[in-house]
Amino acid sequence: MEKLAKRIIAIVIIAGLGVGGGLGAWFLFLAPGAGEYSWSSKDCPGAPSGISSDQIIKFGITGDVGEITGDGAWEGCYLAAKEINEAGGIKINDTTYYIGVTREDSDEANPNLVTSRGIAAAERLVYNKKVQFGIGGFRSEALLAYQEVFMDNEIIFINTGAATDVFCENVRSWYTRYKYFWRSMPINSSSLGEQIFNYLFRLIYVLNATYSGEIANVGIIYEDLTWTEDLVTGIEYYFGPYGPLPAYRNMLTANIPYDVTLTAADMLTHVNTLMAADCDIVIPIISAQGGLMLMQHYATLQPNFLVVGIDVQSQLDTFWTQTNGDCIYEIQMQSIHVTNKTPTTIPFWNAFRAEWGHDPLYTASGSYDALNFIVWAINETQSLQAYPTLTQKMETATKANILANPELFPSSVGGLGAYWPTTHDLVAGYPFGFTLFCQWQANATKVIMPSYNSVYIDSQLSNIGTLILPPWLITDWTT
Amino acid sequence: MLNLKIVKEKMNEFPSYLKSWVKTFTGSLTIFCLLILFVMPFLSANQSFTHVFLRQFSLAMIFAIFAASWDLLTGISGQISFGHAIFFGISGYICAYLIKYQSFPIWISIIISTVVAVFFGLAIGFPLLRLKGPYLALGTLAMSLILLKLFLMGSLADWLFGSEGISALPGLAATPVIEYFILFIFMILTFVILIQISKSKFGTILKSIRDDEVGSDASGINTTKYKIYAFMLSSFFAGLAGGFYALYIGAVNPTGNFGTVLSFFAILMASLGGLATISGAALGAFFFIFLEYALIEIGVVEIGNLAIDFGLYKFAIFAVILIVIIRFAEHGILKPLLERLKDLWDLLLGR
Amino acid sequence: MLEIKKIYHYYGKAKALEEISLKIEEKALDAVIGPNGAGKSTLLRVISGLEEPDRGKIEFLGERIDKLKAHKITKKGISHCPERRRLFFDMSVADNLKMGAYPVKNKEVYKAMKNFVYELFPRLNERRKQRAGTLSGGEQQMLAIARALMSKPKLLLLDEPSLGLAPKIKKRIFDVIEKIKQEGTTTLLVEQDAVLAMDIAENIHLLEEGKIEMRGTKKELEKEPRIKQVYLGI
Amino acid sequence: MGVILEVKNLTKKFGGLTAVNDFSFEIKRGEFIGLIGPNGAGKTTVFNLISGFEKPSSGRIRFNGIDITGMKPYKIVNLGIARTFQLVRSFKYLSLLDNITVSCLSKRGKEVSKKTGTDNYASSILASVGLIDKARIPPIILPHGDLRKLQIGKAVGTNPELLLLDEPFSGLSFEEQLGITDLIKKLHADGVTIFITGHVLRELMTLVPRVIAMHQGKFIADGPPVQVANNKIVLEAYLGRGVKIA
Repeated sequence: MEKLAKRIIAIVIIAGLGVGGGLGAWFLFLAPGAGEYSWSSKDCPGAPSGISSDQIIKFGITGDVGEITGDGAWEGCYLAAKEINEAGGIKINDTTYYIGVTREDSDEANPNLVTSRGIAAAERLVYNKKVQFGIGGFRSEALLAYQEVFMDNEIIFINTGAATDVFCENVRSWYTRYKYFWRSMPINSSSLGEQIFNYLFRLIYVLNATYSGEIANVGIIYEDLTWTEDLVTGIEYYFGPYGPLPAYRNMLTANIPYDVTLTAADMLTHVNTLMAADCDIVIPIISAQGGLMLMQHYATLQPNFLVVGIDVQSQLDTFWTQTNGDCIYEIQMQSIHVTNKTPTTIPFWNAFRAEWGHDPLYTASGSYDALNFIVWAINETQSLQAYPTLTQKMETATKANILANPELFPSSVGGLGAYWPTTHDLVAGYPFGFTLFCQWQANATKVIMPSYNSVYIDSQLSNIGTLILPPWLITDWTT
Repeated sequence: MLNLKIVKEKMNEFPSYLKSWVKTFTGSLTIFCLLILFVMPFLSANQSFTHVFLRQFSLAMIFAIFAASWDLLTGISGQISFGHAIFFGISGYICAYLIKYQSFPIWISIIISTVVAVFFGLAIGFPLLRLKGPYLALGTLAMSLILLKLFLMGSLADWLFGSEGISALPGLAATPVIEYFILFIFMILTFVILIQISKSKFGTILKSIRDDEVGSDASGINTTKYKIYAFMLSSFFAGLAGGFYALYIGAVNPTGNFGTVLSFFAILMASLGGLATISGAALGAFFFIFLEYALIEIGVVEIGNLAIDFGLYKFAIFAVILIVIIRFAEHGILKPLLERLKDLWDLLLGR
Repeated sequence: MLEIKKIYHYYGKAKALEEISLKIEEKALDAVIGPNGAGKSTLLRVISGLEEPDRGKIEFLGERIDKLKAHKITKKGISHCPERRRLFFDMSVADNLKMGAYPVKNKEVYKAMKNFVYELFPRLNERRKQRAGTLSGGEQQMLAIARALMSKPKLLLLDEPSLGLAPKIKKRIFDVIEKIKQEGTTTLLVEQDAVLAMDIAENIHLLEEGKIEMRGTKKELEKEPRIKQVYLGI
Repeated sequence: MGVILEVKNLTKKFGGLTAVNDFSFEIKRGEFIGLIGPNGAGKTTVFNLISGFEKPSSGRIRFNGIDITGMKPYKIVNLGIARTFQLVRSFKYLSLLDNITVSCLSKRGKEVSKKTGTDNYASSILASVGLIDKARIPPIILPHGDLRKLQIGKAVGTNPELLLLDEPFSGLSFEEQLGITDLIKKLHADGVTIFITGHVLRELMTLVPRVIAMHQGKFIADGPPVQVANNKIVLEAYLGRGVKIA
């Protein structure tokens, strides 16, 4: 009897396992339409409820969930979509459409990159969520792999985070395949270098004029990683013995690469080296914690140099509290700040702060511009067809056309949004894509520095402050 | 090393051996699972299915091959490798280079890159053979880190395609379904070969080296020779997986193909399934890939006012699940799973 | 003082101790001799609680201790100086002695014992700061004995103190053991070197394959041909 | 009966310690010979040197006329010297049959297994050491005595001419010792030269017709057991200096 009961239980369990597993698999994977995402008004911020899936223009955002660059891309797109939807969406051939945004985690900011996760994210967006446009990307290696999914499916993808030249070179060399690829942020690394050097030359010139030639030595301190290489080579060239400008030759007296895992004690040694080399200006090229340590030692030791360069963490408004105000007097570059780069920059800045409670990162402004750029092209052409209609329309956003008729083009927040038609890359240089130089000043305020008209025309920008030198530096330079 | 006559004998008795194997519980279960895997692509013409889920199956199969190759070296032969990404990555790079810059056909590239991986197995196995246990593990780890750095930075990086690697490779096949079947066939081949090796006299010798190297030496076995064979065989299959992975992704880059995390994937998958079982590696790989995928897929779950983002904490949750499994099944899930199923089956048959 | 009653101990199937009975009087120096593998070390391990006997009783000062854990037995006053001198090789001589005095809580006692030990082994006093691992074989043996003495034991168990030492040094160690005995510490010595052991011990127990084959004083045993047979098999 | 093993002036130093000191002896083919000495005399070191697990500091070892000094262990096994270890070693996750199979796959083992088939050869050895009914189980659950038998089986699998047995009786019960004794006697009867160490002498001294004694690495005596046991130096080595025992 007992045996029979056990047998019945076994039959039930096995049948349950089989049927349950089969049905589960059926519903999850195999049923018609299974695994497909159903779009609704909850994906369209600011849109009225109850809109149908057909009324949604679907944007997919790739990036790392829970990490600043990926979140930035999402926040920018979300804000852009919300603004458009709240304004009533867009009309294409008398039908109203709303903007839908969705994101997938590509885990690309992970130092231990697992490329297949980026691919899976892109595939989910394209096949599962059936997006019509893609925005995002941050890590070059990851994006190089998963951009192919978008290209395969002829979906316009706008990169808002990876600076490598390869992407846009692809467009030039294999247009038939890569014509759907665009970059709205950041400006490419060679243009970036150009802007930094221009600024440094002018700054040194101006300081030397004021303090009778006190600036004689510069030093660089940088993370020993691939992305810093070109910039360092440039600095070594311009301030080295064979520089093209005689006035700046032989100025480089300290050249400090460091491993990103350095400790505060290591940084102290480096700062002492910089002081011993008698540097007057120190150029950091830093993306990680190093900047924080540098500024902490700077505030304590009060060395006789000024810090001017790239410090990614210092772009965030949280840097002041992180360093407890030690970052004061640091000058670093960032893409966007509260200024009239374009007429929409300040409204965007305020709207973003109102929506998310913090300052936008460069990926946020880039993706905001990217979404608006696509929506502009859709609106202009009254079409959703990527090629040739939309692509051709987007390719008219050239430097010359925008300067001639700025009112015909979308107003982007990071600079006048012009693109090279052959590479689909962002045009760099005032007033298109340019970098701002900002200084941390008393009471956690961050002020835009005059570039002495070398990178941007100072008189054209609002919120330009004055350079404030640390008191100990003024004493040193005037005596 | 290989006795041809014995191989021939085995070949002759193969059909009957196969017949009796199919009748065993493990045999029929294996055939059942393979059948499911075989019919899967035909069950749905849904685009989302083929491009998203089937591709995950393909990924799992690549990692199954990779994890099984690790299991041969570490589980069967006892040579602990923490740097298996060496073979995986080098093969991927060679494959990508041949296809992209030498216009070699895909299959020739895969064969050449696998052979190169075997040479790397030889080149790395040889100097590291004097190291044992944790020191060998550290040695292989160091080797993989050196290779990663070599490809990533310094003046060599320009020559070795730098941090961006090689991209825009053609896929393994025109459609995900064909890709799936190619990988399916190669996975079965790999597992048949590796399981046969582990059951052969050769496998017995490898296991004896794992259990007691001195004792194996005292039994008259040239342990050095066999350890090198193990390294070469393992790197062959790791290289095969590496080549497939490069084509699956469509790009290679230092972190994505040499990263230590890949070595740990192999270790985790193989140990999750069950060390020294070979087939455990497949179970582990499928389990691993789909658990990770499910956590990402579930995304945000809202319970009342509380929103738990599984996507955000996926790796923490993932780690906890793995720890719990390893805590309760320290020899992997394969054996306990088979035993439970067998118990159930026996009950059903009234035994 | 210590009474062992019919102790049995097995390793798997193999018998290590069989019906061992022993009685040690206060302030006595007893020796257990026998060839290697006879079970001498096992006997000491069973007394000091490192292994639990399978059968039998051990009484120390009238108290049963055969079920107690090793650290509790140490507290009762039995100190075991193990075979092959298990020292803390990376610690200094002085620190090794401190470790030996671990069960002693009284500072005065500790100081007194330290002085006593250094007096006993002036050599160790000289090398106080040296690492134990750098000492010579004889010195290490001295340190091992000294360490065992630090806890001011009532009963000292010495396991093969002469193992691997040159004859001259052996002699020196045994002189010290005699001195310890004269100071009033009860000692149970396990030793393979029958001649040396018989020279200093009052009662000698001959062990063969886990059994006590014979016992007596030096005079009684000296003429026995059995000893040779036990040692050499013939 | 020719000389099978010739050891000349063998010396092994570990740092400052001389474990084997200018040690010489010969073994004839087919002999049954013991190596005795008190604990720490250097018996195991002598075995390690002969079987190649340690390299001598100086001196020569010849086997069948071939100089095997400093050769790798597996090569020495392939020439015909097999050994067992004082602490039992086994492949703990392999079945007993596979434990033996590994030896049968060595060069000399294969010469036999080629004719009979590896599995047959391995099972015949397993049967001869009396473990055939446990062929499929792994050694971890085996009692100590069976492990000693397995060890001997593993050594026999390599088809040796000379068998070195290091303390084959230690840790065994009386009955188990008897079993091993029988096994060794049988092997000797089959023509294997046997060289055996032990510090528990009761079994050993009655088993072998000839013993070599060593103390602190040095050779001290050679001859029939009774003669060696009455040697004054041997007695002193075991019982201590100045022994007066009759």
